[in-house]
Amino acid sequence: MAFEITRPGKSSLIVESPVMPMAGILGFGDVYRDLIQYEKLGAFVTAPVSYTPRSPANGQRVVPLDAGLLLHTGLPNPGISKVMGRYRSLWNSLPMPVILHIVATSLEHVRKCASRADAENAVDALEIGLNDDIEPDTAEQMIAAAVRNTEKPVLARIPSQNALELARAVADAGAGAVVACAPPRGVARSPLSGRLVDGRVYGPTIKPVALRLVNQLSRAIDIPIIGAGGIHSQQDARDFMDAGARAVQVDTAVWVQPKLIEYIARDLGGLVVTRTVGALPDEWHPGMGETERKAHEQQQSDADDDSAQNTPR
Amino acid sequence: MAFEITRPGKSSLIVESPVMPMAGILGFGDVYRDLIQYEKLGAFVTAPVSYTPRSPANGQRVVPLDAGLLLHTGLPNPGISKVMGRYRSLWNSLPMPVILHIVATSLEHVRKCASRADAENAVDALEIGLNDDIEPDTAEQMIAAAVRNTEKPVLARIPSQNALELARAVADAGAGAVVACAPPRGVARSPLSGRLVDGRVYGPTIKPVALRLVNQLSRAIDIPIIGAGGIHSQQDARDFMDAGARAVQVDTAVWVQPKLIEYIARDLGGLVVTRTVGALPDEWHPGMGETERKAHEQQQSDADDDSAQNTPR
Amino acid sequence: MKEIRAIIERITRLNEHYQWLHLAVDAFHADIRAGQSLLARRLPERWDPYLREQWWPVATLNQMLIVERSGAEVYEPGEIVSLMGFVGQPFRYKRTLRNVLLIADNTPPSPFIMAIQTLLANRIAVTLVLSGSAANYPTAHLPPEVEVVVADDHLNWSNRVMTVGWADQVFATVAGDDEMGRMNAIWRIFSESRAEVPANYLFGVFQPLLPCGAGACAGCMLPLKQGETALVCMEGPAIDLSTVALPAPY
Amino acid sequence: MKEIRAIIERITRLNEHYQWLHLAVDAFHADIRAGQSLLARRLPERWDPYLREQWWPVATLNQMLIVERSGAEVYEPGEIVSLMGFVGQPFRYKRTLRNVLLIADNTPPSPFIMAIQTLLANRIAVTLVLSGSAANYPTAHLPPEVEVVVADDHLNWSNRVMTVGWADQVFATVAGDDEMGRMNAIWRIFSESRAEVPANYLFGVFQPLLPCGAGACAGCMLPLKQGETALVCMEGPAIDLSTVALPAPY
Ligand SMILES: Cc1cc2nc3c(=O)[nH]c(=O)nc-3n(C[C@H](O)[C@H](O)[C@H](O)COP(=O)(O)OP(=O)(O)OC[C@H]3O[C@@H](n4cnc5c(N)ncnc54)[C@H](O)[C@@H]3O)c2cc1C
Ligand SMILES: Cc1cc2nc3c(=O)[nH]c(=O)nc-3n(C[C@H](O)[C@H](O)[C@H](O)COP(=O)(O)OP(=O)(O)OC[C@H]3O[C@@H](n4cnc5c(N)ncnc54)[C@H](O)[C@@H]3O)c2cc1C
Ligand SMILES: Cc1cc2nc3c(=O)[nH]c(=O)nc-3n(C[C@H](O)[C@H](O)[C@H](O)COP(=O)(O)O)c2cc1C
Ligand SMILES: Cc1cc2nc3c(=O)[nH]c(=O)nc-3n(C[C@H](O)[C@H](O)[C@H](O)COP(=O)(O)O)c2cc1C
Ligand code: FES
Ligand code: FES
Repeated sequence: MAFEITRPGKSSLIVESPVMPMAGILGFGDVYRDLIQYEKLGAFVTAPVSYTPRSPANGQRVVPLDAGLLLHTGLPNPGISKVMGRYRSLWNSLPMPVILHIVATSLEHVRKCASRADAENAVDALEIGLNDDIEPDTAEQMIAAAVRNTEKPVLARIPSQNALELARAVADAGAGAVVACAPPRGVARSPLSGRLVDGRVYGPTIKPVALRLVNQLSRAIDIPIIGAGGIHSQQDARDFMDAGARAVQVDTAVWVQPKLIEYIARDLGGLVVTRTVGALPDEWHPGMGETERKAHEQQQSDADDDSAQNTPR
Repeated sequence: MAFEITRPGKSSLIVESPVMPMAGILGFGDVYRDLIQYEKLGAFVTAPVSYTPRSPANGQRVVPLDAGLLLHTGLPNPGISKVMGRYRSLWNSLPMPVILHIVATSLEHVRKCASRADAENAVDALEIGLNDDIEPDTAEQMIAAAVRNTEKPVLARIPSQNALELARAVADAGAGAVVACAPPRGVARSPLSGRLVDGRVYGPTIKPVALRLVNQLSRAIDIPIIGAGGIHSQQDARDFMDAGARAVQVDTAVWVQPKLIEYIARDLGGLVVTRTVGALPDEWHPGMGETERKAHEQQQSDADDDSAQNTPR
Repeated sequence: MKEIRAIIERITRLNEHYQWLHLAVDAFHADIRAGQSLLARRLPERWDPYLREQWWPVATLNQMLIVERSGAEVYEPGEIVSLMGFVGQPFRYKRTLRNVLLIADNTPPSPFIMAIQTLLANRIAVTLVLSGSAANYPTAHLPPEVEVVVADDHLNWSNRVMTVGWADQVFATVAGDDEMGRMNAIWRIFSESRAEVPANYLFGVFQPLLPCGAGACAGCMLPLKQGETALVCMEGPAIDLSTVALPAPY
Repeated sequence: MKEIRAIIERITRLNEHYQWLHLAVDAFHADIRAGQSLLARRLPERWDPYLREQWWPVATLNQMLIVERSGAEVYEPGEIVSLMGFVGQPFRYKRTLRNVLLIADNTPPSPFIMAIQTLLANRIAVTLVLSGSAANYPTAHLPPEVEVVVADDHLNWSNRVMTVGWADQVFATVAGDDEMGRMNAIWRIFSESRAEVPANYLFGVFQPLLPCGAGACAGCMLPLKQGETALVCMEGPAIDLSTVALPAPY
């Protein structure tokens, strides 16, 4: 199947399954390779990259919550040049589009990152991660700067705070799609250090709020929306599609249940619907023993070869 | 102990413990009377009241979430006149201040509710519940309208969306305190009907976001902040105080663990700190058998009588 | 309403679908009457699951309260649970009651089990209709005087017209997937076989999720006719169906 | 990294503080080596608790993997768990290793138990220091060749200077309340009794929370000297303390 997940045009982004990891969830594409059939994912979103290197945040960064976690990393990364050097060939080898996530630290940096990424064949689209307290004006400028400096589609990831205004601003600025929303920021007390720390909140309970915003946005703007935030089941993903999303990003559920993203991708990619009989036993027996799984994977990769030839990429 | 929880002035609100239920959690004061020692609560916040009667929402209203729930009621109530008629004498008999929660349906209604409440001895303060998508201008007008029509302190309960701007607006309008924040709105699929429904999201995972906002607001505005959202333990309540709140509201945790609000009230009210030895065994053995509890209550109400005489009310 | 901690002293399995938990409780809890329930939460505390569960008593015995639970749930003797209650009002029977009909439509008849004992002791004839999935309810432990009728998924059973005509009072509980729709179906059965369904005759025994159990949250609010409402946790679980605003019949 | 479902076949209690779970696993899992761990999640699925737990293998036996857990947790034979792994690198020993010192400071020595077997088989002398709460670790099941030393809360033990001087390589694991601070305290003990702490000599065995276990989340990132970083889940758990940016000594 083919899903167009950015606004139509010469550089729109078409995927086989409308399912991808949220930025950072699968690192730079070198994570869980033996655990998830990457080929089933519609697109790969990279870990966040900034123009200059960033070092990690100090202090406690992981706080377990009831049915969730708070995570604060400071978005450490070696900067766009080093990242491209290290991962260019890996991304070229991936069978699906690669979306480079760029941290919108400053207008200047966004512009430079966009030009840099524009020259890279390994990158198919950009996702600009906008800060939580960003003003709509600034957001518009950031996205406009990216759009002016690349031919590739530019996705804008917005926070849930002030989502409606921000979505309108980035749509006006020429974003190809809106990713809604970034996980919310919060403050929690670290059980280890006993101190209050802030970070992003993840878990199934953030989903209802994101789902509501996606539904609101889908009525308010006319570029595609990629739904994100707390997806923890196939049904959660379908709920986002029902609420008006064109595609979804799966976040920390992948760390708890890695296979889940593959099942969601197959489900929304139409594989489950078109082949209910026998073809995907691991859908119903997730995590069965290695031996069994290998056998089925063999069967399946045989079966998948056909469909792969009909796909747009 | 005495805590001034609204801006100083001739009509500021002083409470013995900075702990109260969120609007609706204990109904109109007739709920859990045998289960919670109401006297320990710093204030009582009523269920939401509108000027005209409101009937309940249609369709499924309760959706269990992982570590939480989504609830949609439509704020049914018989309107302010009937509510006063029914509950005036009950509220008069309560030993702590009563805060009447008014749903800000329209400017006209807020004005009328405020005048109405101003004439009621049973009401010590008003809390105006602002809608989720309200503009700062409208919020300012609503609060100004309430303030102009009553001598009593006016608290403004704001949503988490756009909290900073709204807090500034209501502070400018003369609010005595800001209640931050109302539980966020979300959409979830009802497991019974299979439909998507929207409502408010409750549970421990909403706390980090509310806590972060309270911390932000406490640096940005100079009227007291009453922290609310997902408090599920004494430590959660203390976290809000640490983050800059002057008092807290406890929400749905009360339905799961009714005694919790009493323990929090005793804790933040200073009782636990001043009487660690033996005086409050049920703090350490919550929910012990009735017989035992009764005996301790007796002991305690004897003990409490002294302190009650020294309190400002 | 009170909250206590109770210990699971003993577990009896009725069959693979149902089990009884014998709970050691305060003396007070032996006062619970048929129709009333408890809101339970297993300890140690976690916040998932969040809402308390509605537990139906089936009998009291000395200081023990017996509740009926699905056989699929795993309990262990010695486990501690927190119980809040009582929720709701006891069933109210007509003074002239002779024959009572209890209907469980695709849901276990747990709310009725405690009532049966009392009804029989008062020489009232009891018919229990188990429809659809309720048919997996084991009846060997019920007193032999109870007439058990098994109905199909659509509430058909042989002699339905007779049973319906014969009953002086009816209590019906239904699956939660579409509580109002199913109650409506029950209403139609009775309105089809009687000229008019009188007041205080046909009661729906409602089992919505109960966030607060005490009238605070409005989560269990039931629309009645003429714009009135009822809180199931306060006035229920049995509500006279002739007063309820049931969905329009299809 | 792989994910499998394993069954708890048997549970052995060491004492009231510790138990061993015998897990039936794929043949592959017998390859796990000391230093590596598994990220476990108990089934059926709930989202609370959320993060997987780090489980330390203590031995492999035929198709069985044995892990060590706190005795306070309740497990049942027949329970199914999901395991992800392997996480981290096997411990790397010096070629010239003769005497190894293992330190568990206020945390169980679980990461070391599997290593002990191999070390002894290679005729390496093993000293295990249990400090503070680690002293509740039962040692009866350890091979008699292991020299067990009990230290106080502040890592004092008799003959500390001698033990320290005698070791060719040291591995230390510490309680999570202040992992960096405690590692620093260990560092100080060794730097006080030696002119210089050489590279590849003193290793911290870090146990941060591991959200992803595979280098994606940066949650386990450790600051090294010169602004470098290490991911404990990828390069750890044992990291040469001479490369770590420990907090300044007080
Ligand atoms: C709501 C809140 C209240 C706090 N109150 C106190 C306090 O009363 N006393 C105290 O010593 N420390 C306080 N802190 C700081 C906290 O306890 C940790 O010390 C801090 O988060 C870790 O700092 P770091 O430099 O190690 O990490 P970093 O990664 O550098 O900082 C983590 C994040 O916390 C933010 N931060 C740091 N201090 C605060 C603060 N006071 N309020 C809000 N954000 C902050 C930083 O900007 C950064 O975004 C508070 C933190 C928060 C979030
Ligand atoms: C995100 C979302 C998507 C939906 N998609 C569909 C759909 O595709 N087809 C369909 O038949 N029904 C849809 N609905 C409606 C939903 O399934 C229920 O039918 C509805 O919420 C219950 O309506 P009610 O009149 O019984 O209750 P009410 O209490 O009157 O309504 C409940 C709340 O849901 C809101 N609502 C009603 N319909 C929608 C809607 N379409 N989108 C957002 N909010 C709504 C109402 O404004 C109200 O706030 C959707 C609801 C939501 C929240
Ligand atoms: C645009 C932008 C987005 C960010 N998003 C995240 C994020 O998703 N996760 C995170 O841990 N830190 C994120 N950060 C970094 C933190 O907010 C913070 O700036 C960083 O951790 C350093 O903290 P401090 O400078 O306040 O100490 C982001 C920063 C910027 C500028
Ligand atoms: C100011 C204001 C605040 C509201 N807050 C709540 C609330 O906290 N909980 C709730 O269930 N409904 C709340 N409502 C009501 C719903 O948002 C909604 O208006 C009501 O359920 C009727 O839904 P409908 O008119 O969209 O069908 C509020 C309404 C207003 C005007
Ligand atoms: S359950 Fe809350 S009002 Fe009935
Ligand atoms: S645990 Fe996620 S990077 Fe190490």
